[in-house]
Amino acid sequence: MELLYALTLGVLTMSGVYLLLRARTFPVVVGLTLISYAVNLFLFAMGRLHTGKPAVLAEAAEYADPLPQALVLTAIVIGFAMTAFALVLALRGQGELESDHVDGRRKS
Amino acid sequence: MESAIEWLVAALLLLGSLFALIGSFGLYKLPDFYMRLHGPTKATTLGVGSLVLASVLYFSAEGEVGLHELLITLFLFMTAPTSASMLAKAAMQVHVQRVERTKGQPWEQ
Amino acid sequence: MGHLPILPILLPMFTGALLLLSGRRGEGFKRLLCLLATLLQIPLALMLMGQAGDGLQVYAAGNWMPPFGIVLVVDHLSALLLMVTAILATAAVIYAIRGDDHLGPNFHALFQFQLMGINGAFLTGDLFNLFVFFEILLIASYALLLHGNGSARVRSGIHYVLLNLFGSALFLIAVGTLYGVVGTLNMADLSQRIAQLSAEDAPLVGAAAMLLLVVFGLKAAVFPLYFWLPRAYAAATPPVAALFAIMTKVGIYSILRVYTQIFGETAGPLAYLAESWLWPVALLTLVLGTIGALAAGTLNGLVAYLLVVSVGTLLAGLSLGSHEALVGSLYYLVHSTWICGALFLLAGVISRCRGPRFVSRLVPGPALPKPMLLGGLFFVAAISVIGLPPLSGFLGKLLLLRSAGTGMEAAWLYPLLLGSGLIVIIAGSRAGSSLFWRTDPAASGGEPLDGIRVVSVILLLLCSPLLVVFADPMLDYLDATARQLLDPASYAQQVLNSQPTAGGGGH
Amino acid sequence: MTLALIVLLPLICVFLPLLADRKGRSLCALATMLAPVLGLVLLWSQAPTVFDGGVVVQSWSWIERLGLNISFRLDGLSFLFALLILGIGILVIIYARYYLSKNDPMGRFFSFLLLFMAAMLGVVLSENLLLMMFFWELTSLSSFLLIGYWSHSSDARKGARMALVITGGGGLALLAGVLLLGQVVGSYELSVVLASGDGIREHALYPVILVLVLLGVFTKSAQFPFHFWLPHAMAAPTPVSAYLHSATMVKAGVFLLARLYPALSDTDLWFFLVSVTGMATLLLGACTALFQHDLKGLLAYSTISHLGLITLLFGLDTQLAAVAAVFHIINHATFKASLFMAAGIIDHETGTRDMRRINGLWKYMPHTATLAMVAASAMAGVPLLNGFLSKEMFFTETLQQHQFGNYSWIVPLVAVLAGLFSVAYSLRFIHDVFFNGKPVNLPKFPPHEPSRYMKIPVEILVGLCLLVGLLPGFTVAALLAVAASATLGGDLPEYSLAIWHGFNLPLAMSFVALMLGVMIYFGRRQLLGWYVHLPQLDAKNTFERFIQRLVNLAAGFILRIEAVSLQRYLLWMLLSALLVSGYWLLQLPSLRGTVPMTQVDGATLTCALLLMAAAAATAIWHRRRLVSLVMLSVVGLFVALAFARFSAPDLALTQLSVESVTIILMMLALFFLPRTTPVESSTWGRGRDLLIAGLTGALVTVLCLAVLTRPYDSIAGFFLANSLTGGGGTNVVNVILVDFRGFDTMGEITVLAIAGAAIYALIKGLRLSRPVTDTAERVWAQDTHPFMLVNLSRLILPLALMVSMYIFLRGHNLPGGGFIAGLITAVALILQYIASGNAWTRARWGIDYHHLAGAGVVIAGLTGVGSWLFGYPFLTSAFDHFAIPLVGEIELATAMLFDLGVYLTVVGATLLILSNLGKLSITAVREPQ
Amino acid sequence: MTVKSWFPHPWLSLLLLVVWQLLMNGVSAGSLIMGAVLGLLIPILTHLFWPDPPRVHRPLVFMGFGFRVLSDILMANFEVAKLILGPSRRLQPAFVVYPLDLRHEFSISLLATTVSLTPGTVSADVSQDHRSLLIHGLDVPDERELINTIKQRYEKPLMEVFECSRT
Amino acid sequence: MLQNVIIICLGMISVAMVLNLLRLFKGPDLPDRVLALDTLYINAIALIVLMGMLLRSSLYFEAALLIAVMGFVGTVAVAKYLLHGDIIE
Ligand code: NA
Ligand code: NA
Repeated sequence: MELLYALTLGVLTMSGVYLLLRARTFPVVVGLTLISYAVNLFLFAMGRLHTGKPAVLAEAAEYADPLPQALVLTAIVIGFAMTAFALVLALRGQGELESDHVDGRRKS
Repeated sequence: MESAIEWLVAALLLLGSLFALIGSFGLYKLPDFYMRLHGPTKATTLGVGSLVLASVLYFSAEGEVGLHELLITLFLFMTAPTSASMLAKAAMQVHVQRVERTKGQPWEQ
Repeated sequence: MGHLPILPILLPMFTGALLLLSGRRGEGFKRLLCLLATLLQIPLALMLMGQAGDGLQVYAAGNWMPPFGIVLVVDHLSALLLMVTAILATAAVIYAIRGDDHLGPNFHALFQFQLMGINGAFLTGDLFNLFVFFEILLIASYALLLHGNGSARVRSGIHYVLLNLFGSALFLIAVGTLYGVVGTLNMADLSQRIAQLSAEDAPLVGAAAMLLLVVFGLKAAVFPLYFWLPRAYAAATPPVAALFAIMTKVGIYSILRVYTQIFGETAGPLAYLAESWLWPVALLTLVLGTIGALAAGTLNGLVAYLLVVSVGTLLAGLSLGSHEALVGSLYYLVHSTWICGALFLLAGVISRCRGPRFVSRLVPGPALPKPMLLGGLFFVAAISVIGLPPLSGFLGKLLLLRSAGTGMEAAWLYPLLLGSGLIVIIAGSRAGSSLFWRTDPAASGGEPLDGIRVVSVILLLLCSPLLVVFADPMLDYLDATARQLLDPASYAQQVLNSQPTAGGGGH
Repeated sequence: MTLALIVLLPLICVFLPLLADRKGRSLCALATMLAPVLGLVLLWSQAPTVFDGGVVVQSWSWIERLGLNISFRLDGLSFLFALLILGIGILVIIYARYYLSKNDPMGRFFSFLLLFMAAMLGVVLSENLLLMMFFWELTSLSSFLLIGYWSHSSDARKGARMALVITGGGGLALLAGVLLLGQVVGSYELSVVLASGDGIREHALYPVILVLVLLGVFTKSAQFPFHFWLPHAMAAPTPVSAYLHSATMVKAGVFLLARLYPALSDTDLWFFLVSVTGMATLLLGACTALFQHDLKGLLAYSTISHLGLITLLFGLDTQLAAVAAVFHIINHATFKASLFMAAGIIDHETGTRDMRRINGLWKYMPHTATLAMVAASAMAGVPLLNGFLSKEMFFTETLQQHQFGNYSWIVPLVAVLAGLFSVAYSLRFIHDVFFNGKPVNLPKFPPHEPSRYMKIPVEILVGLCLLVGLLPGFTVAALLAVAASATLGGDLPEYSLAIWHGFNLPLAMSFVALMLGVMIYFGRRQLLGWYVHLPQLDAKNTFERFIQRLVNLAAGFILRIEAVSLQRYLLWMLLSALLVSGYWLLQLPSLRGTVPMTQVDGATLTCALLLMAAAAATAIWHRRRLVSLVMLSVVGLFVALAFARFSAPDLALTQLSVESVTIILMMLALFFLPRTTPVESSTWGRGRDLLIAGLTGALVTVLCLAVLTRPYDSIAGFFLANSLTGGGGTNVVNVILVDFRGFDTMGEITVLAIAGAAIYALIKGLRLSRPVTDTAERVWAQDTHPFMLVNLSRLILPLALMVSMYIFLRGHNLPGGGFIAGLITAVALILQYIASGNAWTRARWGIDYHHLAGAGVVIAGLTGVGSWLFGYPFLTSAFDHFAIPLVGEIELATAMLFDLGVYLTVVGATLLILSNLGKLSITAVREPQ
Repeated sequence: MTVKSWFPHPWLSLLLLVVWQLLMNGVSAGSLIMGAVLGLLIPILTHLFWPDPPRVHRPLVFMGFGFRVLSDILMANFEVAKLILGPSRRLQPAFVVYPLDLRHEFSISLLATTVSLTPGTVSADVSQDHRSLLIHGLDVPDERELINTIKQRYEKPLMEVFECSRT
Repeated sequence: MLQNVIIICLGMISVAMVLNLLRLFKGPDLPDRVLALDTLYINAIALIVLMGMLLRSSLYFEAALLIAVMGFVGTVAVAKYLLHGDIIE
């Protein structure tokens, strides 16, 4: 499972980084979203992978590490705020520079 | 768990999954968008509905009442037609291809 | 119990939130609120500096003890940086309330949140909480950088934002890996646990630590991660650019904190793992910043590159690693932050006087009003930033050079630092000569000189001679700072041994 | 205190002239003179000690750890220099009072001058070498201001900049030298440094130190090849030139040579470097001076030459040579100051300095002419004048040195050559200006004698030339003796200041020089004709061009490496990250740790593959943005499923709601953006990007796998153990969020609130163009509010609010919480916006979302502050169980109030963002078709 | 303050009360009180969003309608499953314009929903004048029959429940 | 027995999801893709419900409910985008 998980993150990251390196704002933001998915999954996995042990206290003997989950929650929220800002910035770029090129170029 | 309920749960599970699968199969197989629309709106919705019912029975039999799953079904039944309508409208807007033998015409609104 | 350590964070947070709540309330009210809240940071910081003895002050948020809860740790370094920020911010606000705040909505709220983020980053003793404060200061900085909009700001803003978004992703990966291997987030606890790390796991932690270095390097604007800075800072509104003089220092602070206290002498195979990388990077930054300064076509651009130069200088000092070098670097940090801030504000004043056609472009423009005053301020600022006597820049360089000893490191640092000084003399004299001497009588100017804005410049510039006059007590303080920084074991012990407020558990 | 006062007085009085300026010019000059006159008095009060051979050192400790003390030293050498600086300074002030025109801001001039004077005094009186560096660079800075005083003139600006760059740059080298010197010696105090000459000379760093110090010295005293700044510094007002060339600036260089003589001299390296430089400068300056048509130019090159002479004398490295050098410093100061003043008078009275036009002034201004002629004769080394005495000593010393071995004859030869040129140019100064026919086309005609007071300084200086020349024993001997002995750091050699030493070789050299000099002068026309054909180097323009080239190079370089390209910046960043982390990862003994991996099940495998496929599809189809977006939401869904799969229901909930809001946001944005992405990168570029992306993916995979297969010991146990007892909740994740690490959450909601405010600011005033058709050029549907959706959305709103209430209330004990509840509320409201439009919704829900977000932060913050009332730190939580009739036992926790803040912030910020984005289309301009 | 403004949507309140019990996984005193409170509060908070609520005139008929639809849904699924699994070439898809007698938006929505959930039909759109419904059928051999079935089975009862004044 | 039935069902739902994704990739038009996405959401609910039963945990109910809500909102938003361009006007 761990290998599959790690490979999945690899593919996610790869797709995200490839998009990150595009020249237009929109794909870059999409890429950043993919990267943040990968990063959230990564951070989450740092508490190791557990099946059926949510950290909701009952009479169970074992629970997943709740700390990375809390961290990821915070990271997701922050990531959302950042993505929203980046998107609106892309719009601002379109408005001010009349181009959605990341460097504000009119023609490539 | 009482075996009757167990059997019932198993049947509901299989039925539900089968419907879900058929709905998705229809989505995959049918020739045009409007026809594909039928699979998910009905089969999948009901499939999930019966899975949920199975779950309710299952957890109730386990001792903890799990009625709230019914809400999912309720919600799905409420929303699926609207989703379908919205998608159909969108499809009409973008003039998706449809099989030639289709009688009647979509609207231009 | 004393809640002083958390006030530098809560004060701007509540002020910012209140400013959001105050909606369409009078602008005068907002300005006053913002100014007061910022001014209040100075006594807060001074009190914290005064309290910073040999021991640390640990404030456990939620009364949960480290390593479990989040702690704020006040040591000499954080108190010092709070003070640097407070003074810089005060000057920036004074400048801003003369009209720059009206270039867009929500300026004051964003400004306060920016302060909250910066102060939080300086105070927190928890690595993930540092991430959170980074994000606070970043998102506020995104907005402040774009304050007033316009194509130049948007263009460089896009770069700044997107780069930092990716930086945040790296930060999380690094923090995650650290937690995944070491199992904790508190910096003191990390330091203790890393000291006992198995050889098997050490490279993983090393990789994570180096990813952090990239993140901090981006904030600090070191080669090859600084490229975004010159255009962004040059495009920002003057009070924002001035405040941003501290932003690069947040990166440097983090480098200092993490690589002396977590990966300091106690870290076994990982001890000082960043220094060997930092040294060439710092020198390259110094060189490239200098070249950029020479090439700059506007005063704003020049100052932005000078900021890069200061980052290179300061990082070079830090990577020397010795006690003396640390003292020198910290002195230089304080100096360069204030002076670069002053220069940004001054560039703003000059741009306004020259009008929108000339702004701070280094071409003959209209004669400036009060040339003796403005010229004098520019002269003083330039001397200070170049590092010529009798101002603080000179002392800073002197301290750094002296700490380099007479070995290989000196052989690199002396020529580069002094050569950079020479180039900056050339750049500075060209700039001053274009702005103040080579006036074009036919050109028509912009606004009249605004006294309050000039006051904000003077406030910051005054710090430079004061830093020289009171160099000795200042260096005593920095000496204690360096001593604290170079003793990670004691830091870890003090943080981890802190006691909850009576009642325990907090209930 | 006295010494400090001497230095500080001009500094303190720096603003005096500015204040006095409005009260009249004479008062201004008088106010300026206050400091030097007082200084002179103070200096004189120390004279007895100095003339007794004593050294006055006064010091205060300042920055101990730097070895930087405020310590001053007065000995013979510094006394001599201080005397020159103050004395000539006073004369310059008097002179300038009459020289400056009414248009020149006099106050500014004098305050610059005082600043400069203070700097010079500081240089010569500092006991601490670092302190001296303070003043050393200050001389460069203040001279920059003085040279650039007439800033409207391009020559002045360029001259000033050049002087600053050369001397300031040299100063930096000197600083390095001084720092190293201090490290070698262990102190920056001169007394210690001067006493450790042997240690210094034997140290491995000695050559480095020497070169660095000499760089400072040579640039300052305009030695070849750094001499070129000096002639251009004469763009300064003439009083400044008089001051810079005689007692100050250039003399600071040779002063330092004298000052450090005991510490650094007496090695071969010293001898070669200093004497060769001195010789080159001596000869070059003397030759060039002859060919100047500009009166001040001639004097400037003559200064260069004389400073070369002094340098050469120090370089000869004998005690007698050093004495001669000190003597010549004095003499040169007097005659050069008077010559510049005379030149200034001529300039002032004729309006030009071109010697081709100025002729026969004897007729118009005989008094000035006499003074100038005496001074020029002193410069030429004519007997009975002071210049002769030191020149004789110089000739003598050139004959005494043998360190060049068989080539030692070169030194006296150079001396004679320079001597004859100096005779020639002095003669030119006299003959060409005061005789040689009639004036040609003078701007001011006829010239007449200047005001009486303008000549007084010249008279005093010329008088000194004569007095010293005639009666050296009575005038200068004592001063020279103490100064020279201070220079040598001990006993003086035997020397005689007699005018007549009998017929000897030096006298013959003088004679030859005089004769040949006269001949050369009379053959000047041929020489000039020859000189004109030499390639002319205008140092100022060459230097400017050089700097401009440098700037252009820098600009080109910066443009290349910083090329405005985000993609490049990102590549740099990615490469950095890969490099530094890869470096460590390659040292991993094994990728896999000791923990065995768990079994994969079919459904998980399928979902993982689907996730990967969707991620890849998002990238592959990025050109069709909406398709890419749909793929992205598939990825988001599977990420949520992954969270659920691996025991994180809270995360799944959060991910789901955030993802859906994000997709809505992206669609809102996409409406105004191009719907497709053009192909812009080359195949190579895409391949490179793919490679980097692959490597980054590999990095994450490796890190993840390596960590997951390793055991770890985390602080998690504490949270699990204390969640219920300490935090009052069974959902440990939620308790961490609102209690254990509530401070993080506080920050997190602040981020959200800021984002709301920031986006509001970003959107305000933004005008975008509104596409009227979709990509296939179809006009948008008119049915903006499909009524099935409208009706359903109205039913969903109360239901969703109820669900969000449910999620909010149970969050502490079961998956859920304020954040998710807030997002559900927000989504339900957004659905109203989607279904019924902005206007309709705003009309029914007129709340300012700023307030909501702000209130959320305030409530959460106040909850935190509330614990202060009970003496606990920020955010300390409390909870209790209350039994309520009928309802049963319920739990109330402060954490819930905190969570309410979270809830409000989330709703406020999210809607602030979305509704403002939605408003964009109202202000949007219709896209031209 | 009228009763209406305090209690704007009684049916909605009831629905919310039920939903809360479902959410709480059972009925208890506490859940009833909370449900009632929410059932009162939420409609007050949101009634501006729903200015023109539907009125239920014959709840019993409505319940009967509900059960019929439920059973039809079940049947519909088997029907559709058959159609999907069978050879799709034999299918006769069609767009059918269904003339509406219902007038109230909510009831039209309800009808459209019902049509979508039941055998082989999906309501694609409502005309802008709300007079006809566009239906897509997966296999429609006879349009008239389809229209008739819908009229009788679904539209009529809905008419009775929501728009009885007009019948 | 139930465990095995659940696993079989999981397999069926997995296959259904694969089919959805295939349609998603194939298109050909955007409505097809969105429809596929919508179906994927519903199948995801099925997956979650089955998982809850397999793990005997009722902690996943909210996730399922939320998928239903968010899936609907997402579908509606994209459809509105296709119809009208700006989804909030
Ligand atoms: Na002449
Ligand atoms: Na929660």
